[in-house]
Amino acid sequence: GCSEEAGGTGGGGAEAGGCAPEDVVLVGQVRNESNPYEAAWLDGGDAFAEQVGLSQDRLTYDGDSTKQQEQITQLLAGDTECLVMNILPNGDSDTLPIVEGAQDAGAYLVTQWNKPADVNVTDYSQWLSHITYDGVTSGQQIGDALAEAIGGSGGIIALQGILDTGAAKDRFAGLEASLEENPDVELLDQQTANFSRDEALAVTKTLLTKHGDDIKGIWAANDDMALGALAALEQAGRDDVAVVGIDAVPDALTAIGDGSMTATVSSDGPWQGGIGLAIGYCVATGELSVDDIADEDRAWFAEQFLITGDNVGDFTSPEVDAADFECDNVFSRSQGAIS
Amino acid sequence: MSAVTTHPQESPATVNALEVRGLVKHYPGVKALDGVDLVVKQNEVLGLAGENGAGKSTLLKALVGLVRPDAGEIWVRGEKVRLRSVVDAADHGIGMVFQEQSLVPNLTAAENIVLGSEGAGVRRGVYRWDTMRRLAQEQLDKIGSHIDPLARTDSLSFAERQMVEIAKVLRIEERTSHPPVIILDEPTSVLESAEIETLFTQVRRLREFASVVFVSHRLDEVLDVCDRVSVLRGGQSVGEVPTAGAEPADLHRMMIGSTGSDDHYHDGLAERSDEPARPRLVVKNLSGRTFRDVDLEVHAGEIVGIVGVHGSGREDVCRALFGAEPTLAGEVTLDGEKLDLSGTRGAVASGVGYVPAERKIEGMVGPMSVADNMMLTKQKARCTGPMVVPKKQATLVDTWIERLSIRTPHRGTQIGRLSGGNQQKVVLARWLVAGDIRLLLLDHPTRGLDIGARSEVYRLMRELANSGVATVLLADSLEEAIGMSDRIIVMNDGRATKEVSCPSGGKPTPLDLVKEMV
Amino acid sequence: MSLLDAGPPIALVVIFAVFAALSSDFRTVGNLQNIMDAAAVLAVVACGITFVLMMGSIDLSVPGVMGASAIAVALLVANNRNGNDWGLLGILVAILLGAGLGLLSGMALVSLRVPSFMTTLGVSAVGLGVATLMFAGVQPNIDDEMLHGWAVHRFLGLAYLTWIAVGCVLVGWLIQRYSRLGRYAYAIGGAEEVLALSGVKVAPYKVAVFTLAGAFYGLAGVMVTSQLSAGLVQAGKGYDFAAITAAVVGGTLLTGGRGGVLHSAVGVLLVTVLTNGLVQVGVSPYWQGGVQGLIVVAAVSAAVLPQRRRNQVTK
Amino acid sequence: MSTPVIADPVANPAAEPAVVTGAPTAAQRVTSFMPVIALVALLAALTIADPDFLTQRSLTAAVRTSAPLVVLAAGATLVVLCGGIDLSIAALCSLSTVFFAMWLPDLGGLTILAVVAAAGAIGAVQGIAHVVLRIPSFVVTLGGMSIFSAIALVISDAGPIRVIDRDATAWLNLYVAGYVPMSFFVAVLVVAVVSLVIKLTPLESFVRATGYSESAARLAGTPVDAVKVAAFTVSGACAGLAAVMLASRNFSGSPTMADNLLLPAVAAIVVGGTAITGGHGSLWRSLTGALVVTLLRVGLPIVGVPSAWEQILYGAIIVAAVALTLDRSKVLIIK
Ligand SMILES: Nc1ncnc2c1ncn2[C@@H]1O[C@H](COP(=O)(O)OP(=O)(O)OP(=O)(O)O)[C@@H](O)[C@H]1O
Ligand SMILES: Nc1ncnc2c1ncn2[C@@H]1O[C@H](COP(=O)(O)OP(=O)(O)OP(=O)(O)O)[C@@H](O)[C@H]1O
Ligand SMILES: [Mg+2]
Ligand SMILES: [Mg+2]
Repeated sequence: GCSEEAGGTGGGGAEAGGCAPEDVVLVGQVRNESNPYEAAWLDGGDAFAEQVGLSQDRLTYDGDSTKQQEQITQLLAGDTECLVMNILPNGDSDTLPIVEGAQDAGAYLVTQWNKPADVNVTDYSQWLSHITYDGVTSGQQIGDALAEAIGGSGGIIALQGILDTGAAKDRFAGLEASLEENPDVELLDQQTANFSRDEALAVTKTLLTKHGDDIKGIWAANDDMALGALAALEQAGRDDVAVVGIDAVPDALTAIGDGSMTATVSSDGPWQGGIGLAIGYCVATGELSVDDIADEDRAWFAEQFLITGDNVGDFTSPEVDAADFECDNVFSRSQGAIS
Repeated sequence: MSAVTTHPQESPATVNALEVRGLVKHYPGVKALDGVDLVVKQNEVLGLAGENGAGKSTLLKALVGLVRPDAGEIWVRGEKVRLRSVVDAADHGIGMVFQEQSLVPNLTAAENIVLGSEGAGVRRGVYRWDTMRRLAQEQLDKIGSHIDPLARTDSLSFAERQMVEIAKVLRIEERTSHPPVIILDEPTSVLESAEIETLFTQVRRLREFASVVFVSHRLDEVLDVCDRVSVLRGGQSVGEVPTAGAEPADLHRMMIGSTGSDDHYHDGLAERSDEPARPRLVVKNLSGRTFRDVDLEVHAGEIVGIVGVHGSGREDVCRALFGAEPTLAGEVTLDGEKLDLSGTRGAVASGVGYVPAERKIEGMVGPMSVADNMMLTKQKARCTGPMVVPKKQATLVDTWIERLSIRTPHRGTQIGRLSGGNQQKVVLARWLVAGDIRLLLLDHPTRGLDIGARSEVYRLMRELANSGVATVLLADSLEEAIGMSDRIIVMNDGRATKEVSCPSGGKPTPLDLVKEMV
Repeated sequence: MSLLDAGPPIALVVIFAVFAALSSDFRTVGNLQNIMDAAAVLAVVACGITFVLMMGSIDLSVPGVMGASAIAVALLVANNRNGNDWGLLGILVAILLGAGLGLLSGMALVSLRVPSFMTTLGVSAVGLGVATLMFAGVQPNIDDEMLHGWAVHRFLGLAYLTWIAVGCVLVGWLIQRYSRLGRYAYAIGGAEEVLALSGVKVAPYKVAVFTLAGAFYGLAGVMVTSQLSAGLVQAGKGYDFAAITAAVVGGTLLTGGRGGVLHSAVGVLLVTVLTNGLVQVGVSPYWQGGVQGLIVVAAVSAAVLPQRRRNQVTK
Repeated sequence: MSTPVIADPVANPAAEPAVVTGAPTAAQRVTSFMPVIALVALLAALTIADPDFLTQRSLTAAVRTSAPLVVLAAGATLVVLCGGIDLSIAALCSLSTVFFAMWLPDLGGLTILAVVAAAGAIGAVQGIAHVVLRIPSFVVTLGGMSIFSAIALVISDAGPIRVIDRDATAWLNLYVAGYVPMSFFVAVLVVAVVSLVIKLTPLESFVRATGYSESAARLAGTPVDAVKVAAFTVSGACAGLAAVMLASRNFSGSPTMADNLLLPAVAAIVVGGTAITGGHGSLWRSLTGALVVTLLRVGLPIVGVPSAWEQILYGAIIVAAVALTLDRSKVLIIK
């Protein structure tokens, strides 16, 4: 006959707070360690783990949704009682199965960036929090910065991210909002370069020949693509085009510092790597109770900053600040609930 | 072993070019060589005869280092050697033309000729095309071939490729200072008479400075070109005969160990009913890429041969009738019904069978078993409903293995491991297992078959004809065409130019036909 | 030249003409330069992979090899991570690293007798792992003027990198036509067993071909680093299938023994013109991949149409 | 028409006593078990690295995880056995997850059948294109891969589609006999049924003959084209079934969901010991191969191998596994 559960054990939300600090298992999972942002994220997780005298298991899944699910399933088939997971789901659609898995297994989960809008964190007891940056705002902020840089009028092109991610869509929506505000800025063309520096280089080169001098600015949905666009501009011998991106990766900050790039928006990788584990750790050890977390802290936008030539100096070396991870401080960067 | 001590290596004058003693080679289930002895003297052409599967190719492959014998010794010019590879053998002056063609199709003829021993043709890994062309031309000149050395090999005809193979093996001469030993494994099976003559001239020239081992299933050829014949049977040497005064029948007797029949075309079996049967196959104005307006009628129970030189288009007509070659115009009916020639399936369903000439590539599926190969076409014969019934298959296959005396360890043996002749019998059996064949198209069905096997195939053809099968035969030789056919169509440049009646007792001579062919 | 050889160039001309007719942006000199520049890296990869395909093998190691050499070169020339400033020598070492990984594929193929499909897939993973180890979480950016200049400086309207690619195609063609290695690679695809019967030891040539191919991929990794001024682990992402597509579209058969470097070069141009043209014409980004796939299939079927035969084997 | 009568052959003087049977020798038996040996060895190694790995829960999770990969690989194995390759399986699987999510609200319980049928039909179209246009399967399916991705992007509006109604696939999350995940059970069932159908009917000869030597098969009157189209159809249908499993596991369909499963699926086939050149191999081998690949994908990170080393180990181990499993007596030339 068939049964609902393999082998009996597992299941059911463990009573919050039952774990001794040394029993807590910390897991951070990102796409890969071969890009600076995500590597920094995992390093942030390590920093937090060290702070509480533990170590973090670093998992990567090569940007492969299936592999991410497989790893999580396997992880949850082990000992889950004091398991804390800080996860970067590959795409919106990957969040729900992770959440349900954690809920069934009783592991503590914090997710970041990707979540379908109609899934509510408050419906789950093990899914402690979802943190993201407001993509619409960031897309709009850099759009505005770009418009300003080109003097309020002229043609721009947009480099989109991986088309089926929420981040790409939100950021582009932000650009569209910015374009409404700046009616003289014209979107000449938009192509996807899949968040990739290499693809952005090729696409930008083509768009540069297509639109030539009409292009006054390039809006990129992340810094990697912005850097690819910068390379293309250099190879085309163009230094009159403003470029904006999102993420504040070190190379982009350097480029903003030397004036070749206009603006980016900060995403604080090391903080993100630590904060998810911190929230989970606090709940697991009983310093924080899920019921006590305010609803607006269950799914929230983290604080972000527009970085331009004026303030770039403040961001060049992101440091983890141990104080951010104190249990009564973990929601301090909240800009409010995800609407 | 006393032979070692009595070996006459001390007197170089009489030293043998090559000597083999007690060579043994086992394959799973087969003792391919069972203590073979062989002596090749200096400056002689030694014939090697034996039935299919007697072990000839295995023995010869051992002589060029491709087969590692399990036991036994090989002596070259009085020196005991261990041959590990083709290169090793070539260094000892032994080279071979293989039974199955072995050229690289997408290289030029020149490259194939010098392959593996480019010498001055390649310096420091860089090709020198002019030198290479010259080197190849030298070899081609030796055999009087006019092939362009820079032609791609796959653009050459079968016979031209065979010439390239021979030109290639003659490079052994350049390799050693000793008189070489050149081994030819069935070099004539794909050649035409004029080309065979050229080859024999060459073999006789070789005898001046080299030794030659020559294998052919055409015993008259063997007697013609060789000085001496050594006979193998079941992996053992059964004797030697000087060719002077010997008859094919003598050799045949030694090969099979008993007296064979002289009438190997089984003319006596031919039954001609006098009642005017309706023609079974009617071909009207058939045209394709290489043939045009071909008309052909074959009656039930009739064997019709088609003869013609290379490029006459007869192979393509044959393939077209099986739906394996596109036709441009014309109509083909079988027993009054239109034959579907859009693919091979239609032909097969109507009871047409085809045995292709290139057995290795087109005839059989090498890694599959004898049974699977035999049942490939007539699946129904081994099935009940949609299911294969192993018992039914076993009985059927074993019956046919026995009927055609196919020499195989087991029905489950990979067909690729059988000797060429036995492979061919399996391919033939494929069309017979269901017993519903109406028209059989045979393209060189006896290529590479020994005289006994050939005789059996002939008898098989006769019996099929007698049971009402219509047969179209593209024969291996004119003699075969004449011996087997009731009627012969001559094709020339893609057209059927002449029909020669060929009844038992009133056969034309090969010369009559040759006149029509050119 | 057979019809199979003529098909792809004709397809190239036709596609080029169609885009030129459809888009005025497409038919500018600037865009032509852009197409040539955009084809450079793929052309170098295709040069390498062509030799492997000619043998009838396949090579999926491109992403790993390119990633490893891209990071290696970024760490060896003047960069932001360490004090190295090896210049040309660094580039050479990166190419050698590529060759070394190619050697690994080849050795695994001939010594373990594992099909190239698998050895190269394995080596790709190994290459990515090595690259990730060297990457160590911090993006290496190059400060080397020469390497950086390759992407920026132009000669006769084309970037230096493009000339390097042209040089690679030329060298590849010479190897294919005038070296024993090239001809044997071709022959191995034609009839490997025959080479053995002729006393040629095939294994060393196979290993050499994979090594040569690895060197080309290594160079391609260096070129990507030059273009982006940064060493990326993902430098070779997607180039494996792109290069195979280009080679096949150009008339190289996956079964081996047919085609060559020039064929592949035509294929590279065809693929690049398509990518560029679709953007120029303004096809929706959603559809671009699909349209490209459709045209590739159509181009290949048009190319094989004239030489179709009954009973021809298509794998 | 009667069977021609053929006289008994003349006595065969040199005939050796046929003591050999067609049954596989001991050595051959061992080679056919090699994939299982590789699997066990890998499991042992992982257990040594982390003793917690060898628990019933962990193994259950692993086989459950492997189900879609098993189904994908099993389908594509048929195409590989016929001498071709199907590079479109992953993209078709992604497209099918979108179909599934889109159709579920309307079709309810019938959706599974509809998706499998649609994917099978799409596979058939590729097969027909391959045999009619005579373009290599590599090219057809490479084209198919990008076309299916594009279609999936467009119809899904480039985003995931949620599966709200989970009842239709709830049965996939049950356990057979308490321990065997239903999805894995279904995967094994598919392998078993397809294998049996092939084994017990002439299909086995058709498929192998086509894979080993297409021209010989065709000239023997084997329905080569039909067999190939059928193989592509089954491959497509399997991609559809895998999609149902993935969509039910992820509660959504997405245009890129399975894209990354292509290389693992092909790796599974090869690791199982099926010859990529066609003819030799089996679905069972691919099942084992898929388990090996899954263990590598999930096992290495879980037992704590760092990311970079994980890739290096993955590369080395799959090559070693193939070195172990490939039956070289059936594959003369390794390309
Ligand atoms: N590679 C092999 N594996 C197994 N058995 C083999 C192999 N090669 C040859 N044999 C067997 O050894 C025996 C001798 O074969 P061989 O090819 O030497 O015969 P042959 O005299 O050349 O025949 P033919 O005249 O048909 O060419 C045959 O029974 C054959 O089946
Ligand atoms: N004179 C020559 N100099 C250099 N190479 C030659 C010469 N002649 C022939 N070749 C080589 O031999 C091969 C076969 O020659 P040919 O021109 O007949 O073939 P092909 O059908 O054009 O083949 P491909 O198009 O692949 O080159 C060529 O590929 C070429 O590399
Ligand atoms: Mg022989
Ligand atoms: Mg040419």
